[in-house]
Amino acid sequence: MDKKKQIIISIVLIIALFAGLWITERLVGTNSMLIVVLKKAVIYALLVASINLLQGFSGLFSLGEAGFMLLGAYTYAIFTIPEAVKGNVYQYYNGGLIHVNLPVWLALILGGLVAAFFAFLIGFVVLKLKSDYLAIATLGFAEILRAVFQWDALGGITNGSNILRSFPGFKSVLYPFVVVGLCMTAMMLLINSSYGRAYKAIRDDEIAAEAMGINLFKTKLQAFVISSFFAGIGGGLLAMYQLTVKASTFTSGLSDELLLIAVIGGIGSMTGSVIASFLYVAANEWWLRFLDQPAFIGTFQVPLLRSGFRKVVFSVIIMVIVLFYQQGLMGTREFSIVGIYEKLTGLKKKKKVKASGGGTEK
Amino acid sequence: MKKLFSLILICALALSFVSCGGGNKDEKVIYIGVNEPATGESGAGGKQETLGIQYANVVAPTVTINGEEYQVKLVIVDNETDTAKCPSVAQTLVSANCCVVLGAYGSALCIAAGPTFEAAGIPCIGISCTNPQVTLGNSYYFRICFLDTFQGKVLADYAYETLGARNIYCLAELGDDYSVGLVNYFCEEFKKLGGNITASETYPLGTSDFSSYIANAKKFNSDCFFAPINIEPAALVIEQSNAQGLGMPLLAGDTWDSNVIATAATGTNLEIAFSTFFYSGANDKTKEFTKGFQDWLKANPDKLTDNGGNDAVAAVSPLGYDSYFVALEAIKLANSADPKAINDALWNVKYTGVTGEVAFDKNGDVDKDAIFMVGIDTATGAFKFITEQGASD
Amino acid sequence: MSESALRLDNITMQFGGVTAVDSFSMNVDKGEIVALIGPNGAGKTTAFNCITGVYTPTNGAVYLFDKKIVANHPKGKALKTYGGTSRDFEKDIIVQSPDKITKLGIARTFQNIRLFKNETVFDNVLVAKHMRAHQNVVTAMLRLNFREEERMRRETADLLHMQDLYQYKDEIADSLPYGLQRRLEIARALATDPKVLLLDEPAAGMNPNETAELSEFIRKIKDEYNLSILLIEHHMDFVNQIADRIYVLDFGKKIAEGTPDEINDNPAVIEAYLGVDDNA
Amino acid sequence: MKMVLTAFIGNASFCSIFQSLAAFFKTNLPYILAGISVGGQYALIAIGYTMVYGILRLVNFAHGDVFMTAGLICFYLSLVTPLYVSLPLTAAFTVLLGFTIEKVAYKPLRDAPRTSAMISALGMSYLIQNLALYITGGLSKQYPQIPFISRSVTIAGATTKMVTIITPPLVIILVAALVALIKYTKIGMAMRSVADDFDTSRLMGIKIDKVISMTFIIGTFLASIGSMLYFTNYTAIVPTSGAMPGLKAFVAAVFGGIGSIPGAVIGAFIIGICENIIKGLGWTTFSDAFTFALLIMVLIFMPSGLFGEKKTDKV
Repeated sequence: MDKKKQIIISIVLIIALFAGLWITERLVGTNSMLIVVLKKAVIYALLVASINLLQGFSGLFSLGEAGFMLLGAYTYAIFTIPEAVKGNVYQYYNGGLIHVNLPVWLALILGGLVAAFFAFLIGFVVLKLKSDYLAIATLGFAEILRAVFQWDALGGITNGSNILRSFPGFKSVLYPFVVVGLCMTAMMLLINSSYGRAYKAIRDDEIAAEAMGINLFKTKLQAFVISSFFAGIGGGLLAMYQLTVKASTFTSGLSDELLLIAVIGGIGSMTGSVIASFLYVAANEWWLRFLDQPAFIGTFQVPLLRSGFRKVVFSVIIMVIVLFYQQGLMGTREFSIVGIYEKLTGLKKKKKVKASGGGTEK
Repeated sequence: MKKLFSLILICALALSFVSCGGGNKDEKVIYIGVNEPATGESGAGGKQETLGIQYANVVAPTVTINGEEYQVKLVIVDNETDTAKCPSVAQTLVSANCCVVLGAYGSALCIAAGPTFEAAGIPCIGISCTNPQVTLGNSYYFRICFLDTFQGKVLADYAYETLGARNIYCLAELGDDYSVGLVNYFCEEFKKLGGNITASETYPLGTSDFSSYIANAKKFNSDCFFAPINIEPAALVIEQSNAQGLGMPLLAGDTWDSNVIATAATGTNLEIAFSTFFYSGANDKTKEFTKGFQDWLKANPDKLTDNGGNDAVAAVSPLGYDSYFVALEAIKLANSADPKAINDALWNVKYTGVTGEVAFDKNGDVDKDAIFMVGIDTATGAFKFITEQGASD
Repeated sequence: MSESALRLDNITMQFGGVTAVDSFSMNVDKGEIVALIGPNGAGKTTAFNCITGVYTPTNGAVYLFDKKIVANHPKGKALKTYGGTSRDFEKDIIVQSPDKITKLGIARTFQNIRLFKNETVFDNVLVAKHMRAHQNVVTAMLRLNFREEERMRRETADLLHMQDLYQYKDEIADSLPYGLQRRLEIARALATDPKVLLLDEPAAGMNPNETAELSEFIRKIKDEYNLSILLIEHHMDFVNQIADRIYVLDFGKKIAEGTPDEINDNPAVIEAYLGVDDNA
Repeated sequence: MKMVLTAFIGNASFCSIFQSLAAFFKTNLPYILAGISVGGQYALIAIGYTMVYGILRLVNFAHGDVFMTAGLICFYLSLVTPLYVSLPLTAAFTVLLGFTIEKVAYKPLRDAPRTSAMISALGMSYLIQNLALYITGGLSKQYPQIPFISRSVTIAGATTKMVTIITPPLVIILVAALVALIKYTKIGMAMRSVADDFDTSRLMGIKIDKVISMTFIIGTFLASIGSMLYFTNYTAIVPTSGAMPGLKAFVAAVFGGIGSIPGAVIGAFIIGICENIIKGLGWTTFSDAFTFALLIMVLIFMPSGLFGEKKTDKV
């Protein structure tokens, strides 16, 4: 299949996807569970992908995602709350200090930039640390950010520990799909570029990467900043979805959850992240809800089903994946149109998988 | 192994679809959503509030619209006392076709869920959320309890006049609209009366070590400790105040009306007082409710467990009970199951419940002027009625 | 007089109380192949690591075409515990990370092959082109760098053709036989456009036939790419075949230098090195 | 003249420093007491972190949750058995839990990349918390009153529970016993050698699995003792009760130098005291953030902590 054909097919599929979404939304209604799940899942997909960009493609183990989401969400909220309701929202802080209103798209991008800027500062400090120490240090920074955002002295900007609300959200499911689609495209283009190869080189072998002239610190910082930029945008979108923002909800538990979704999808596979996000959100918010409700088959009460059981089932599934299917759903493979096309038409040449080369000694 | 696992997963998913698809379509059913915490910091209170609603549903399981009798079904979703979960809980209720939603227990939970309901055009009736922000600027949120502005004033009066306190230490949960708000209104009123706030501190969610806060209250020579916080941390504050010899009365708001608090306070040497919506011995109507509710609890062991293992009636239960009937009134008045019509009807609802008169003003609030001050007999763990205060003082 | 490509001046590397390399000086002339030999633990790889910036030497300097690229001298606590023989302290301090050294034109291979195991042969070499590409993240993301990308791919393909590796370009590096992995690692080093190539035991684990092929190969690339080569090796046969000159290290100290013939006759070397190693 | 003057000033300032120090102690005694007490409890958790990290290079995120579970086990046991039975049984069940977690969640991943084991630890922590949520129904459980140590006492005007006073000596005794165990017994020797060089020890015929199991057993045993002290002070147990103490104990372990047992203990006491003094100063919002700020400072400026050994990676 040549390149032109690929591009045409991709464009057709994308248009079909959006048309499908538009029709579905008209058919089932904006408030149906399907649309709600799609909205949340697509935002999670972006967040999980941004974690995967770090963890899967650059080998940086960060647990600070929630901190950058917080920055994005707050930036978005602060700059889009209409002047008229600021007095209400900032009830304890005389209507707040910031009286600039930005268009939604600009506020989202600004959220990403603020997150990226903080990532730059934080990365300067922590990126010299190795795997698990890096994870703990980023987790620590996220917690510090959370405390700072709840600080009374910054109340004029952040509304202290109180909730931010009354900012614009999105009505249609198409909005998050377009934004996330653009971000994911950018990320995919990046990881398939020369920079993506440099990230992977660092992930595979830092010393060899350095010997190839790749500056470890600079490249790691770059990956960290870019990932945080998308985390910031994801945070902003999440704010739009939730319609409220509160610092105390951006806990390390949120980062862990997103990381575990990335593991389910396969560390090192962007499409895996997307698929896992959709499955996770749908199961969590919709399909597995019934596990939390006592149920009867005739007069027989199904055992175990009560509040909290869904989460137990979930954590067991996650542990099974972590222990027995470390590759997750996709491993490091990507789901691609070309791949499917070739599989269907049988064009794909058989690739040699790890030939047990004679005389291999290490 | 791999196959087995996938098989189990597929079965689980299939089962879920089957369970979702159940239900008889011929039955006339109307859904009322319940957005309450069943777990987390306010889990105990949320469960008691839900019990009130469930009891009301037992008392009045149907409603008549256009001469047809509709079964009322409750859709109860646990919001885990987590404001981050509220929007998705709200979405769940919205997509379950609820025509009106009851709850939630805490103001923060209502504020977090409010915009979603507003966007979907579904009316909500707040039950024990006392922060003014819940209904302000949201034409779909109503509430049937008094406001913190009022509660704060009553508490300030009580502290100043009855307790004779002049220096008060305040403790609130960081980011909790209820406690932060109530402390704020309380402080305003208390300062107006000429009192002094020695310190107003906040603790982060999930704190279990309150010893420093208690030490701070003592260090600043306070003569009253005001802590209108959630039940779980409140129990810890009581326990640690007792261990550290607090030496001043503990004052709180409506959240403390819970048997968890009563249990924690039993056997301590503390003086505890709080304001609340309901006192079971106030009049015949309340006595009748109390008896009916307690009988129902005793008849259903799992409900009794939800109530904390005994049949003490928390104020939020009768409030929940009232909210259900207010919702039914609105449905009858609207004569429709359409959320929009119910929302329009709610403005005109007049209803007298066990916790007082309900009639909504332009914000969707009620003008309740009765508030009960209740204390705890630390020897027996029983609530004792102190006084009924109104806004008139 | 021929031009010096790489010169080590009094390099001392100390880890705590252990002096791994002691006041080692050497020189590789332009176009020369020089071997560094010595028993296990003599400090050969440490010397490599000092040149390539993995370690900062405790004392001494490294010159690339007479330009000082690494320099250090002990100070403070390091001065007090300094255990090097020569107390000729270098004046400057120049510390550069390995990637900078690579950029300056020193490429290396590793004793235990360090390929990007799960990437294809082509990508392994392509990564090395990243360093010198004219692009930035934004242009790369928007594919505005397509000319650079094209150039990198073309150069990589050319290189693979020249090294007879092109047929394997889509194989996963880890699946190649050992000998090819060695060649690939050298090819990858060549892709960084080096002036000086450092090879750490390139013939390790090879049979005599392969060794002969390898020495052919190394001579070939030296001429084609106009390189100067420093290599560490145990195989004396191989070293005798390929090296113009040999340096011998023992316990971090240089005990001999000279042509292969001179070294083979040197009693000190025979005692220190050949006596203990059965490869000879 | 000048010397006299400086001596005088020095003396005066010394006096005033001493006085203000005394005053500081007097006003802050309740905080310091609380800090010492909670620090001792962190110390007992931190030992589990530091030993596991020393041997497996794994941040055992589930350790804090094991600590919480110990509290829940004690609660449920005390409903059916008297305390003198339920306390030892709690320790036994907690040890069993720790042992099982190692076998189930970490052993299969021994040869996998380090991040896999860490993700497994995160998953395990998630599982334990959710199980606890499910079993408790999401409501807090009131820890049983242990006689004697839950009694209130007054020292120098500050009232506190007996457990506050008992914690430090108990911690010191336990740590001394542990250090003796590691120094003088065969299994202790094996532990040290495994911590020093995992692969070589394996080659030398040390039964790695036994050593690792022992590490988990000791770690969880101490955590269960810690939980008895901790929950006597802070009596409500919720599923997330273990998360913060766990993280703080980990920070203490890093601060003291990971792998060093005395380091972890001293680190834990310092963190406990600092945290409470910060609250006493009115910076309550930042009391948790302080711990993390300390962690980051230590990681950057003192990566080997107070007592840790420096390690260099070999190329």
